[in-house]
Amino acid sequence: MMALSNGASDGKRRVLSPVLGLLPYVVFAIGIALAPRFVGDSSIATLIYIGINAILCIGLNMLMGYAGQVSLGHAAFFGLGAYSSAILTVRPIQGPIIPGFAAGVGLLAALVVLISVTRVRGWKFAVGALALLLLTLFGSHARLSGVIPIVAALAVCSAVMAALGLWIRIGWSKCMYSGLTLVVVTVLGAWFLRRVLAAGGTNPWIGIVAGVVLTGLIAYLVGNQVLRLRGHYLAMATLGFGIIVEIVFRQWTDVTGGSSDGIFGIPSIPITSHDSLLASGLGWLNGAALTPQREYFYLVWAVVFVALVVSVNIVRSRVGRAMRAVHGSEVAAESLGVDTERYKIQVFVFSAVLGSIAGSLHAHNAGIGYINPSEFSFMVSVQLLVMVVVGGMASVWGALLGAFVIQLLKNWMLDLDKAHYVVFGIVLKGLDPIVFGATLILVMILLPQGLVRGIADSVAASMRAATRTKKRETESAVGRTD
Amino acid sequence: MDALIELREVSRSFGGLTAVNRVNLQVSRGVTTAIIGPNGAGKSTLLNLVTGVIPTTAGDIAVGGQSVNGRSSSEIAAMGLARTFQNVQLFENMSVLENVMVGCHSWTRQSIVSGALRWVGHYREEKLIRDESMQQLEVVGLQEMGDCPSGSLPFGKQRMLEIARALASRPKVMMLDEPASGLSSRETEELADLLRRIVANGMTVVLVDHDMQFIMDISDQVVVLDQGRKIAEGPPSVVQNDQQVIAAYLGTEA
Amino acid sequence: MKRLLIVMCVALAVGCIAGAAGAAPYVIGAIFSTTGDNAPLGVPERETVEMLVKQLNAKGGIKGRKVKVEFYDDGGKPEQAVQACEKLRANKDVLAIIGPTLSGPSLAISDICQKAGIPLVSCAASIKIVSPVKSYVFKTAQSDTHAVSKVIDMMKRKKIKTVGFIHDANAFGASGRDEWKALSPKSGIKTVAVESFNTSDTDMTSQLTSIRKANPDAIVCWGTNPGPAIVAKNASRLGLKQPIYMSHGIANQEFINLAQRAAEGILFPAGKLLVANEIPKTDPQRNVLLAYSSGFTKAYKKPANTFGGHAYDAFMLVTRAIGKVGPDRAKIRKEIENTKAFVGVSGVFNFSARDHNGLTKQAFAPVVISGGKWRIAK
Amino acid sequence: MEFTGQFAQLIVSGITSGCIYAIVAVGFSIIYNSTQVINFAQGEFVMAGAMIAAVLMDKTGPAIALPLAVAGGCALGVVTAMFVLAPLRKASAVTLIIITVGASIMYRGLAQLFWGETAIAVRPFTPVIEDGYVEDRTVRMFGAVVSGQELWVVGVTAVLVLASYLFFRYSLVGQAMRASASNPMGARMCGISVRKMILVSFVIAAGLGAAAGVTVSPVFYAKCNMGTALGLKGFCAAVLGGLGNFGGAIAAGIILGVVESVAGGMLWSDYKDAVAFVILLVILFVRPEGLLMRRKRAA
Repeated sequence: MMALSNGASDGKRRVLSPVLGLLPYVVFAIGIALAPRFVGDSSIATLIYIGINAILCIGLNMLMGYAGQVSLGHAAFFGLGAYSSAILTVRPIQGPIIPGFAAGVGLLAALVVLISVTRVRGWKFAVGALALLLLTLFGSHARLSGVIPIVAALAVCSAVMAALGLWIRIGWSKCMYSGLTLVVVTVLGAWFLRRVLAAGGTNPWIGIVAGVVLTGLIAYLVGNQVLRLRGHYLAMATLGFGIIVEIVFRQWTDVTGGSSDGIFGIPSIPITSHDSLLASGLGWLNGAALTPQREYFYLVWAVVFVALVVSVNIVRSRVGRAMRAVHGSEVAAESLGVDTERYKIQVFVFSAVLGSIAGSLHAHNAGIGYINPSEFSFMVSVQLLVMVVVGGMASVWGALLGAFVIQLLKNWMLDLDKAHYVVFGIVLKGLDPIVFGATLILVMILLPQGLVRGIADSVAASMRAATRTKKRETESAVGRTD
Repeated sequence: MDALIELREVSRSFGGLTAVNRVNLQVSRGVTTAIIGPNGAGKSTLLNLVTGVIPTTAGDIAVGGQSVNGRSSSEIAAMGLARTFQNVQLFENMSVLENVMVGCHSWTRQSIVSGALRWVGHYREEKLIRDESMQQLEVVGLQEMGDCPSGSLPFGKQRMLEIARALASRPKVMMLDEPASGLSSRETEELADLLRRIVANGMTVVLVDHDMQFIMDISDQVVVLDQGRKIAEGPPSVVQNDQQVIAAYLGTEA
Repeated sequence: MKRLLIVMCVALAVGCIAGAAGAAPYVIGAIFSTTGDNAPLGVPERETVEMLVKQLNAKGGIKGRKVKVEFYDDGGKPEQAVQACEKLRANKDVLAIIGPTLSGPSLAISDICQKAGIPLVSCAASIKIVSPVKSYVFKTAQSDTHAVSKVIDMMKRKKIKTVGFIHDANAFGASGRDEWKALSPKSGIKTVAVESFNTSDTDMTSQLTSIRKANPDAIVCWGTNPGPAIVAKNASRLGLKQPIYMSHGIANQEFINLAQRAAEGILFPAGKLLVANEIPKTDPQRNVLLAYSSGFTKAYKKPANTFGGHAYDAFMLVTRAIGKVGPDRAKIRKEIENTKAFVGVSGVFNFSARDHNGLTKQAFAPVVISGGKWRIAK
Repeated sequence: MEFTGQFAQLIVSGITSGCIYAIVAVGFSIIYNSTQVINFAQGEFVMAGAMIAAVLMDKTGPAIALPLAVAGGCALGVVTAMFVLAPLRKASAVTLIIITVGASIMYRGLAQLFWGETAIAVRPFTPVIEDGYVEDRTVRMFGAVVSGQELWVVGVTAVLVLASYLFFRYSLVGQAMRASASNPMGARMCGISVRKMILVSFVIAAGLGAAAGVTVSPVFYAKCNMGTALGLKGFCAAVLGGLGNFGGAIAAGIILGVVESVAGGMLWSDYKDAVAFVILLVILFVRPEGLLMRRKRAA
């Protein structure tokens, strides 16, 4: 009888747990669907910002909370996504820059192939990278238009890299692939950019995809070098990377519009044509006419929902456990066959891709459509840090809560500035840095795992204590049979 | 008998100090081998050399017939070599069951994409991992504590969990780094009993320890190290009476 | 106990302060950068509007109805400006919005105000705010085109042929560089070197050395404090003899305090406010400038500056329009668009459907610093 | 002013900023040595010193303003030490980094709240007051013009570096600190309170930073946000010289200052700021233990 009830309770628990497991998502989906009905226009804009920050935080949370890798330059990926989308939709790269830019992206892709296929490192990697760089410089001068020059370039590049592979013994065929990628991506890139220039800008979806690809390439390359570092070195490297990217946004005016005008007039992303079924459906949900901003709200929060589900799935999967093991103890994970470096890079690229998507959504924000280098500065990376830390370092839902709390805090401080209180002769204004700095310190000292984990742990512990005492009572009451 | 672990003229020096000095060693399938020696004899260094945590200065190490040098410790582990640590290295941010599930990593295939999108193979493999892990927990008697955070276990249980986790990676050979240290006599007995059961299931175990009593009645083969050199090798009874070992290790017992 | 403390304090922080219920007065929104790196521009703008509201309400407001201004700070950040603008848009009583101080935030909210039909009178310099023209978006600050063309006029008088250009990397400096690249070739002035410095840079010797290598007839430095003061000090230390022209970004006392002797002889176009007492009686702006600068100095015990002047003009334009056409956003927009010969602090405004800035380079006076004071340059 | 004069001028301004990077780098190394923590707020100590000196200079004159500024910096050091020591039991590297980042932006916000955003001019130590202008003495040295304050910067840097070297080498407290840095457990055994040593290391690093801030602010200005840039550049120097290595930190600081100044002058000035960070990334990828340190034993 004991086994039966035990089995039954397990059975009940097993049937119940998927339903219990899905409950939070259903509630969350309903919340998203009905929110615009009860909320005024100004709060819709705030909710869109919260959504965009939530996507960023979910990505950063996976990197910092689960895999334990600190990044102080995450705003760079946010910026890369935003600028890719903005440039490709509104401000296509001018003619003279296209060959160089395409060759640059080609080089990035070739390097990624070189690393991922041959897993080369140290001076051998430096030699390979140098060879690819020389090929790119040589290639970008030769006008790569027309079939013959392209085929010639393919032959030359793959031959050179194959020879290099043989010489430094890292597998000639693998090296050849990187040579091929260099030429193929350069040619494709140049063709794509010229088409975009001719069309005066593509539709936003292609912009988002291009942003994800570019950010992914850069994240892989940076991650491959950076993630071999530990603790504070890694924080410093990501900080340096973030600052360099912001300086490039600010100074490369021909492409990014620089810091004076940034890029303005970016169109929003329409998800429905006005007479379609979806539009009327959302209109009904919304209770009022479906303004572009509310339509954009549904798009952003749909992406948040997908990001959340994907992240929780990853955390509760084999790779997720491997990442958390890396955070727990890297040497123990290695001893169990977990290739820690590979998973650190995967989670780094995953968080960068989420950052890029958030950047694209920020660029296409309905009714605003404007980006400026100051929105991707070090202070933004710190704000993301605060959101992840407040929400909870190892909890996906915590990242969502962190985005909510910090955005509401910023709005509240906006009102505080409006009120213009004077305390001891000092006008209370510009409190953001103080409040965020104090929050970081307080949370790290009092509640290192953050709000959600702190609450979740205490609830879980009390529940477990309750079930254990209940089980002990049934056992003592029935008397152990085995 | 094919040798699972083979060391040929292996040595390792840190600056001036030679921690391991031209050691030759063979661990054959099914033979429970113990590596003993006074503190600082180079036992742990030897263990770190075999598991690839630190590179060798000279000599060659082979696991399951394949050479090891230049490979990362995760590649070596995937060759079927599991280990535990002197000071327990649990994943404290994860539950007891999850710790063991990480152990199943090397023989499972699901990628980040199949995990994210819950591809068809995902659920099948998750169930496989969960069952294997529960089974290993039952072997060490921790199946009740599956959901508790691993950090909350008492020290003895943590050692057991580490062994269960190592077993979950289906190794050909297991190397235990001072498993008995810090255990009460009852827990040491429980550990010895567990090891006997594991060896009975066909697992080759290598023990690195200095608890003589625990070693002697478990191992088939004993290797004695002193100042990085191998000074004796053979069954426990022979080694126990070897004068050189007594002089170097047991000191003035009389 | 510790966890409870934390959760409570965060909840407290999240509790919003109930917005003051809109009473009968006319409500005008105002967004300025009163914090962050550009506070020296935004703070005088906010103080100016606070002064003007007191003065207006003391005289009984507009036709008996008082005026209330809702001030928001955007900290120089576009996202914060959008949040503030959304709060203002949600309040139906808001008739128009003054500010923001900087080009970035202004560009960020121009679309919102245009779609929501709220007249926006920005105090920022970038020409992109009003070209392409948006019907509801105006600006009172002189455009960089006006400032640059004034500098070019000042240079023509001194027969300067080659120039070394150095600019702050921020929005203000970059906009000046773009206009300079567009306008200087037309008037035969060759730019032999273009250098830039970061806003927080503390040493521009390297940039000035490469300018000296190009050996230009004159040096132009475009930026807001404190960068240009450092450029002046480094230039004088390097012994650069060429005349130095700067932008209207240095038109405040802080520049002279920082540059000290190096400020001597620096020429720059500035709103006539700085040289109010020297401009001839015939100039219509004279008494407006004198009234504003004396009022500001009396109220805040520090000299007025041209940035405050932009906010003065914006406030005046909006309140005059409300006075004429009453509290209707569309009518106010049309009234501002048709404003002709409005004598403001930043210049004499002549708006039209195509020109939502209404200023020409005459809005600037050629100013030179001599003896630590601003003088009209001959 | 032919080519050599220009080059000399670049070197002079490079050395001046280099000295400040060096002192900040030494501050990083002192705290890193004793706590394995990268103190992000190191740059804010420099800002605190500069701002207190600037604010008090007119009211009380240099004789009181300068020591008070250094004392203020040390007080800030103590407060930061409190934050870092608080969670020490369960402190992982991640937690400590986040705490110092939080401290850095909080100090910057407080400085902005109390002392405003405007850049404040600071009187040089040896000013020349002519017809109402407070000017700094200048002297020509191998073709370049060097201001008096810049000489003060180099002088004060040398004194501070020498003092800290002697302190750590010979004074009892200094040796106790080095002991607790290399082996905290061993130090505790000899009765050294490691907590107190960490506190002292923060006070010294903060004092050095504040002194640097006081000395350099007359060369340009004191502003509430000057700390961040200086802190980051100082850190690049600390890594270039090998974290924890004093000699490396000083040499690397000056090298970085000169390279940045020359690269800015000769090559392209738009990316002058990026030079320091590019060097940082290259160093971290190639030799994380820094250029000037012998390769640390791998174990």
